[in-house]
Amino acid sequence: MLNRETIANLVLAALLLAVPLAANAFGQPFYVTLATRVAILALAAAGLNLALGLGGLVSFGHAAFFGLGGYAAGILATHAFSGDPLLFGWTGTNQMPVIWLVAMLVAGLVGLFIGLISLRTSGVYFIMITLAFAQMVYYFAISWPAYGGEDGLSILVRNQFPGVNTMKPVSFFLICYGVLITALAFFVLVRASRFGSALQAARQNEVRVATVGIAPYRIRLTAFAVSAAITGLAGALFADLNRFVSPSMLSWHMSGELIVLIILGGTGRLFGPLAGAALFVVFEYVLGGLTERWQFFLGLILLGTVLFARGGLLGLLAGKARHG
Amino acid sequence: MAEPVLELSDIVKSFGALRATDHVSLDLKPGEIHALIGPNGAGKSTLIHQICGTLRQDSGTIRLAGRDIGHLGVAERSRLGLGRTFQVSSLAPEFSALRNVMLAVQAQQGSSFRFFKPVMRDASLIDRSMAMLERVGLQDRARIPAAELSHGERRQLEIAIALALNSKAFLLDEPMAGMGPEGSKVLTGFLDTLRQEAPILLVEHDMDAVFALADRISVLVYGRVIATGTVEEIRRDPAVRTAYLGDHA
Amino acid sequence: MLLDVSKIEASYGASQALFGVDLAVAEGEAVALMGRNGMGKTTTIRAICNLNPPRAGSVRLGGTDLRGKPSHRVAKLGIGLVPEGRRCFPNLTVHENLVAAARPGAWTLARVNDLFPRLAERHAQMARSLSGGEQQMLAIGRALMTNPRLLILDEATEGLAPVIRQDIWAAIRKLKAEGLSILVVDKTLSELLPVADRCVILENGRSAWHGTPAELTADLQDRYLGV
Amino acid sequence: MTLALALEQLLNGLQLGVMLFLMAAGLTLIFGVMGLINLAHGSLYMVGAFACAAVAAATGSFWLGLVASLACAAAAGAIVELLVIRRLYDRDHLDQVLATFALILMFSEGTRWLFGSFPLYLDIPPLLQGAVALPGGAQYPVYRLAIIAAGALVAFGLYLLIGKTRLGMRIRAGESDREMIGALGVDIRTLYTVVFALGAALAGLAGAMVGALQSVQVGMGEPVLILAFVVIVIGGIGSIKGALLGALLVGVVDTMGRFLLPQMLALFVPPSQAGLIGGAAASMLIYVMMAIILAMKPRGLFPAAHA
Amino acid sequence: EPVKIGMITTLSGGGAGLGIDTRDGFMLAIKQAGNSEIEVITEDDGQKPELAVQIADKMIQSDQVDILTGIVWSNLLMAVAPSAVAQGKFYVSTNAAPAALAGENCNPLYFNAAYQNDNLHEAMGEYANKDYKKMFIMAPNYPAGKDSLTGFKRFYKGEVASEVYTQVGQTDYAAEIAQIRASGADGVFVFLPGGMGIAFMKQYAQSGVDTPIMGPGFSFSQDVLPAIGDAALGAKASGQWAPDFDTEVSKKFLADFQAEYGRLPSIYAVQAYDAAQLIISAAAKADVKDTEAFRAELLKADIQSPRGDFKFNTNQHPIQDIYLTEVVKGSDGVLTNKTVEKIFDDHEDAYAKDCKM
Ligand SMILES: Nc1ncnc2c1ncn2[C@@H]1O[C@H](COP(=O)(O)OP(=O)(O)OP(=O)(O)O)[C@@H](O)[C@H]1O
Ligand SMILES: Nc1ncnc2c1ncn2[C@@H]1O[C@H](COP(=O)(O)OP(=O)(O)OP(=O)(O)O)[C@@H](O)[C@H]1O
Ligand SMILES: [Mg+2]
Ligand SMILES: [Mg+2]
Repeated sequence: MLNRETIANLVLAALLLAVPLAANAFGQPFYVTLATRVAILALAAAGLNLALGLGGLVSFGHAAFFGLGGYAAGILATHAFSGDPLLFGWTGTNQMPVIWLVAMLVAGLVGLFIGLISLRTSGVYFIMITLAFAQMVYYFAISWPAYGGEDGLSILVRNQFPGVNTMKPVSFFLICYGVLITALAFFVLVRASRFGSALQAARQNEVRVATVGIAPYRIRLTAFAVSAAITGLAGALFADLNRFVSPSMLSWHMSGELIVLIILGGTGRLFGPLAGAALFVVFEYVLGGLTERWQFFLGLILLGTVLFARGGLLGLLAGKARHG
Repeated sequence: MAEPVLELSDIVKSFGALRATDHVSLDLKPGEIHALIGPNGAGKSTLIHQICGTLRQDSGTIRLAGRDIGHLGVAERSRLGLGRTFQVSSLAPEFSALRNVMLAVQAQQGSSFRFFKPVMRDASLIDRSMAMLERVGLQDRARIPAAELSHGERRQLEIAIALALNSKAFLLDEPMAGMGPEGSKVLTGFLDTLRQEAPILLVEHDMDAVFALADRISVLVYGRVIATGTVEEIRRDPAVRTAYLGDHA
Repeated sequence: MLLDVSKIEASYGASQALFGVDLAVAEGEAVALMGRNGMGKTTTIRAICNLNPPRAGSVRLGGTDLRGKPSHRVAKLGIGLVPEGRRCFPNLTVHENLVAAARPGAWTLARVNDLFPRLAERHAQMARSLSGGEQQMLAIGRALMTNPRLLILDEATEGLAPVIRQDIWAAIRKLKAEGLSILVVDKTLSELLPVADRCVILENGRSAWHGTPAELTADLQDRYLGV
Repeated sequence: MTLALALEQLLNGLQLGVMLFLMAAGLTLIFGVMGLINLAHGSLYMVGAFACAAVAAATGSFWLGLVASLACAAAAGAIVELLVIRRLYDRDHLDQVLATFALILMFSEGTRWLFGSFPLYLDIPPLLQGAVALPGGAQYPVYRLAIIAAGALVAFGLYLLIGKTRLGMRIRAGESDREMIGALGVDIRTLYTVVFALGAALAGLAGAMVGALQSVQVGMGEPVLILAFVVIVIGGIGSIKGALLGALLVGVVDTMGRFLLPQMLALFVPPSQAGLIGGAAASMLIYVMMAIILAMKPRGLFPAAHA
Repeated sequence: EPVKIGMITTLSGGGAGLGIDTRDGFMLAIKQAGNSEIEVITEDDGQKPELAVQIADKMIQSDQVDILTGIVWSNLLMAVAPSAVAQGKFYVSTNAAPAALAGENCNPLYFNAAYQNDNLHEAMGEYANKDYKKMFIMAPNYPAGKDSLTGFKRFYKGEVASEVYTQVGQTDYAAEIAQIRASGADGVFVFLPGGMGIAFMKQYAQSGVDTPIMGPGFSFSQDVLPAIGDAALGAKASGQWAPDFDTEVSKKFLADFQAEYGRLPSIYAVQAYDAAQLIISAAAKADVKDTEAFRAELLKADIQSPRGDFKFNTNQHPIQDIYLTEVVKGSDGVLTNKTVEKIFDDHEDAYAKDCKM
């Protein structure tokens, strides 16, 4: 049985696939790039959505994971390019799968560490302590000269994926799309699972969860680390999209933008991040081309969305969320 | 005499200058309902909190089935078999009644670190949870979110959750509160049978229920147990009458 | 009639909870609102106070139509509410809870403290750490501090010790004697009925019966309340 | 390094702290007490600075500018509350985040629309120009002393308002249960509009006062926003005392860190390296401090009235 | 063949002033050329590297531009330029000039019409040698800041009293000012662009410390001077151009810019103006699609710059004169930079020797 939300989701997924393929066929590669951007931002936000949407953990520091993923990709690729050894004589790599693994590992581990401390707090304090950690990483990246500091780090040639020419925008898009869909599938499974149940219940009522015998801290910590890893993966892809990494990926604006994407699309919804990312990127692109004052109108549209479309775009399309 | 399931000795808890529980010792024997009564603010809920671990006692020991649990966290204690209800209902509001119970069943069955099997297709979870809802008479309301249940229904749901935990001992903080006369009657009957499963420490201001159910009663006043005894002994105790019962005896 | 409720309907989102409730409270009268769990007592009260504005029907207080008036106006017109579940302001002290609600009139801090000495003892404590019963007293005291013409008590004795309950019922009797009108929901019939002048029973969101306590026979009690 | 210099830096730190408090004061009210996450706080700060600069330029009087900054920021706050915020109290905090994020974009771009892209000129009034000699010989700018006075005054005023008045109690009551305070006969909607406008006015005041020491330009509110949140959270949300002490702590730690870290490192590495690494470490310092404080006291240093 | 130019610059947010001057200076030259064969598309990067990359992608893939230009900030340039030249497009920089693109990694398609980032700092180091024995030097803690102090020290032979790196975006400088007072330095060199510089100068003026201040030209450029106000009076700076240049070309440029936009141009406007002139002059003689030929024409730098002599070094960065300027109040009460003396004649940057093209 298909409910309205499922239909909206399928349409969104199909659109994200169809539009760039059509654009490519009509010789408009830029729209492919734009769609790739949507897919990657959606992936980053989907990572955050696991913590924020399901677990109610409003992390204002996910840019740290996004940026770490990006830097993992950038640093590995730079070393692969120059041949300078990185660690234990390893000279990095330009193979995407390895890079992804490293990016997820790095982001996940850092997420584990940050979560370990941050999850002692809750509510607004959690928002701020995650921000604090992200700011530390940010300032470190700005002033650490080895990999470009504030100027960032260029990846001269896009990294490779076995059997695919990643320099072709469509190929790279398809890779990103595949990763996004995999992540969303993972999200569906987790949400419906025992783990997801406990995580969502902990958001609604922490004491209740503890009194049935589930320690919320461990559940949340796991969710936070997994969420960080997914956002880190998105960061690695983003680095490859732009062929460039810089501390601005780590800035609090980025963290804020990820949150905005989720709310815009519909908090806790499977396709919320995708809907939000698509909307945001399209607004930014269309308005940016129309007027120099585009930020004003972007603000106006976002404001309209919060005030009049409760539950974000998907709330508008598919009505109130249901929890079995 | 059977070993007590739950045994408190010399529990002390202060909030600043206030002694909320003052050297409280009591126990809970298999098969019994032990009622804890006392004026408002006497420290009953504070004691329950200490047993469950949401508050840590300043001194004294708490044993469950012979094991010292005084230093464990809330979740661990409940896994060891403490089932409780709250004085003010505490549920996952967005979840349906069923999923609220399923959470307890899942915790009871073991690890929550299972990432892939959907709970709503997990018969072992659903069947047992439905059975619990049936026992408290909420089966028709299984799909309603907890936030939309009426006050009384929420109390029933809390009990269903405590049941699902397969507890060794129940701690019920004012389960009758908010129940209509009919509900109270049903619940009284229900608790009467529940004691076969595990003994109950019952905090309650509804004296009709207490007198009908309790095997033993302890009276807590200003954090201190001033009397313990059978229903008749307590009813007759003049100190209890002035401190708590008034003409209700 | 001080309060005159006629044919109100109300819903939560899409699900309707009230399908036509009639109810009246005269000046100086105590009316008991009864019914099983989930029959709509609280919803009726919320509709009267415009916390859950009724979709249809009318609510009048002393001749003034309350429909469309924001809840603070309703309160100022003279309704004091002791809500279900107490709802004290957890982040305020006992004293502040009382003062925040105060409006000039016969009820002052001193009188409330006389009524509930326990509150006076705990006046500087945060409401969130009060015991359940203490919170209930605070909720009643707070409503009195607004000096209402009509006091609405939704399960106001829930969780109180028998002695305190007796005190509260005594206080309610006294308030009534002073001319305050009272609408009260309570589960303990043995205590409620002696105080009430009239009873209204709800069933499935409709007023199903009304009359005096004397008319409320054991049969009727069994039928509507399950006693 | 002499003792006099260390003392002067300590004073600088305290002064920065008071300045931070002044910037955070409005946020303490709106976020700490009303419980509303207002990302647009920095924008109101900017509005105050621009209003002051524009009016001071037109009339030649800083003081008229100051009045204008209060008035404009309060008006902007009231309008924003009436049109937007009012609809969001009973929503998720997240909706407030999105809405006020949108407001930042609109305020920034709107201000640029009105005033152009270049920083405006705003100078200290003649009365407060120059420096006075401190005991011990150091010189200290008069205007910074004025900021300390203003900050202390605002802190004291807020403390009284929130902690001691019935208005303050009602505001706090509204934060925990809007419906209930309404049902008790308090017109919480109007009250909140007023409080929001007051918070905005304080932001505007800070913008004007601090703007005279800094650059009045679009985007000036954003670093302030983050710092103000840091200050409030370290101190403990909802507590004026906490916000003030949090601000002082941040001020002192930041100043002393910028000053001492490079010097300490210079004992181990060459001076230019020490400057670099020390500078980097100093910029992370307040965040490190915040993380440590929250890890140890998860509700800040002075949790406002919690069990 | 028409030439399509994509201009990516900062038109919104805090740094918009620089981008607007860049755009206006550039468009002034385009307008004066009256060449219908040259088409310029302008977009706002909001000072965000990611957005700049997205726009560059769009301009290259969708609009098929031949030349990119306009970026103000080094970090945005590093995000865009290397990948643009890798895709065979020209990049002509109007301002940002990081060392990373001037030395080993120079590129035949990358031109810089402004300077090399270190130049103005080097000039101040050279100037400080004359009168100052002990300098206090300060810059924000990011690559441009480090390059700045490195550039200064490359030429300064005296003693460095203290080398301080401040936080990027810092707004309060009381602690640094106290250090200046305590350091016993007889001169202060600061590189604090934009709002940071405004804040520092205002606070410095109130502090009662009177050690002379100097810095690179953009610290006291026309975009920030009005906001600093009298606090800037007497400050020394280095620049390739100042509004009081007594040459025909400069005077005409100044008059034209003021007539067109009603304000004084900043150095960014001049640099962009020259970048546009370079492109126009090359387009007149070569087809932009013929990369080799177009590059050769660009390299000739056959333009009349308001700055005076202008030629390209082997790394395609300018060789130019650098002057000392001082902030003064003009007769109309407006603050402006007055040229004092020439510091460097035909100055070359330090990286050109590493560039192998
Ligand atoms: N965190 C706290 N700080 C200060 N006092 C507290 C705190 N928690 C509880 N108290 C006080 O301790 C006493 C015991 O409270 P408790 O909730 O245990 O009472 P109770 O016996 O459950 O009462 P009731 O029957 O009314 O629920 C009360 O006076 C209460 O105000
Ligand atoms: N917030 C809500 N959302 C949706 N439905 C609700 C909500 N609150 C109550 N209901 C429903 O409205 C009906 C009437 O509820 P109400 O709370 O008025 O009953 P009541 O008579 O006060 O019951 P009780 O004695 O248990 O307090 C019930 O069926 C209940 O499930
Ligand atoms: Mg209790
Ligand atoms: Mg009810």
